[in-house]
Amino acid sequence: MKSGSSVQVRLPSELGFEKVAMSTAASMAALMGFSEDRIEDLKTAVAEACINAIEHGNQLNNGLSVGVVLSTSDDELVVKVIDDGTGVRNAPHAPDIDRKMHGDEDPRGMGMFLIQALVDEAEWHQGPPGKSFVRLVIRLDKESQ
Amino acid sequence: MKSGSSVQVRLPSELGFEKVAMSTAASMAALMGFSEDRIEDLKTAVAEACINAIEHGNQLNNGLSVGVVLSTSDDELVVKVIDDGTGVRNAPHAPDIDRKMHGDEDPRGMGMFLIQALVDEAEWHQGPPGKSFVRLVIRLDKESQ
Amino acid sequence: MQVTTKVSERTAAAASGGAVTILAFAGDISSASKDAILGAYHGLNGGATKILLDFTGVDYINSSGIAIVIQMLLEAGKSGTQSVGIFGLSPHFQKVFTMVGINKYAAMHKDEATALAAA
Amino acid sequence: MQVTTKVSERTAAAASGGAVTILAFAGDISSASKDAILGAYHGLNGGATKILLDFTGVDYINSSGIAIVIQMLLEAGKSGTQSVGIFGLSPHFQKVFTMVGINKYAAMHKDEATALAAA
Ligand SMILES: Nc1ncnc2c1ncn2[C@@H]1O[C@H](COP(=O)(O)OP(=O)(O)O)[C@@H](O)[C@H]1O
Ligand SMILES: Nc1ncnc2c1ncn2[C@@H]1O[C@H](COP(=O)(O)OP(=O)(O)O)[C@@H](O)[C@H]1O
Repeated sequence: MKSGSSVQVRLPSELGFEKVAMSTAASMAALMGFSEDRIEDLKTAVAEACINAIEHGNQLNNGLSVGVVLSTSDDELVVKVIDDGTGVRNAPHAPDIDRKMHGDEDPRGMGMFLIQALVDEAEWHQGPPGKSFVRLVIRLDKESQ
Repeated sequence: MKSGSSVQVRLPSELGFEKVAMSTAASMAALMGFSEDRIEDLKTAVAEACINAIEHGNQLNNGLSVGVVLSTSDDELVVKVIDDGTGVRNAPHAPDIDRKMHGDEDPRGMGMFLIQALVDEAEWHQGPPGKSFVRLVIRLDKESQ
Repeated sequence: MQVTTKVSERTAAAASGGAVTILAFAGDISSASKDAILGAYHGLNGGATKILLDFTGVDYINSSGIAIVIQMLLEAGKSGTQSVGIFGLSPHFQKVFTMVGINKYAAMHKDEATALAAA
Repeated sequence: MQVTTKVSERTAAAASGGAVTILAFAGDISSASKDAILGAYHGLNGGATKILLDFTGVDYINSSGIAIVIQMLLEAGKSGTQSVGIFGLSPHFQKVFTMVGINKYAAMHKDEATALAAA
């Protein structure tokens, strides 16, 4: 794979299609030689980013699609997940399982935390519609998290 | 999955990336409920179609990309593989293993045959650059070939 | 399109004696799994105090699905009598469940034998 | 980027007596496999008359890769002394190999034991 190759995917804003992006990303990472562990991490991060784009960014609007751009360089795979929303305002925060177990915190709200915990870099960008995205990076030389 | 959902992929014209399209198609077919056997058939057909688009259609030109459009309807998955060439003139023909084994036929030249043999429908369309494509169909009610 | 979750119930003998109720999941664990998972849990007979969740047949779990598991653990915790254990998760999802802290409220085991030995 | 093909050579005993040379492939079998496959084949010592190709470690094979296998069978046929068998293909690739007619020139077996029993 030449450094700089990129693959683009467009998904409908429909839950379930995050699995298609997940497979695409997994196979791209496999081509690059990432270990199975790291590929599993990437799969979960990409799935969560797509779910957020589908649910929150595009609000399940059938007329909008989610863009996924996978770009390789020598030692990293960068995945951008783009939606038509106005982006994320909040920073990811670690779930508090005790508060969740006592009903003091929504049992949900773990997606951004998992994304950030599973990849080497995760950045959320607010932009005009069609330009809000989260950018994920996994690096080949960092085989353990 | 709503009938009519579609996923689009753009690949670089570089051998190896057919595996990315293969994974995307496999996961879409799995979402639709195709059996593992049929998914294997589709994977090989999609890979061969992408290899042809990369090698013959786009002649490994880095500046061109291969488009893959996967569309679902109630009972079928349609995959179009689009390149920037002028399309295929020849019809697929069955390999003659005896001639190949005697050096009277190129050992290659099996891609189109396999595509046609493995899916329910395969049609090659010649078009202007960026509009030549092969269209593959697999049907849910036809679980055996 | 989300893949449906199938839940099947079976009983096994705990090493410490008594019966263990196993809820075995198959398919995906996502936001679409709420009725299947909580429905199966609510349908357990009142005497089920030792519960094991079997994820062996599951290969996709997302954070909305994990939230449903947490919801069930919360209800089990409230009951005051039920203990819940987990087995059959892949190493990746064992890590993910640990990251969100589920291991604090549900013992995680590699497989059924280990889970029953501890039950 | 194409995944490289690794080929390793080993010997085993044929049921009919004598030695069988096994070429075990791992990785992908594609147009990038030519040197690995034909190189390994050309490197066999002249006495190797019973050859088995082991595809157990292979999960992707495309038509350009199959063409290289045919090229090898052609050379083995020309030698007049070598017989080649195949094992370890998934049911899908057994079907594909049969569709292109390879089974006419190389016996296809499910696994190593069956292949050695027939060798
Ligand atoms: N792509 C996005 N566009 C707009 N808002 C988002 C996006 N992703 C996340 N958010 C916001 O951040 C919150 C936290 O997201 P997350 O941690 O993934 O948990 P959950 O999706 O379960 O709420 C969401 O509830 C939503 O308000
Ligand atoms: N997308 C395409 N664009 C142009 N020509 C094509 C395309 N696909 C196939 N062909 C032509 O058809 C021939 C047969 O293709 P195929 O059966 O796949 O075997 P192979 O690719 O091994 O030659 C190719 O050699 C090429 O001339």
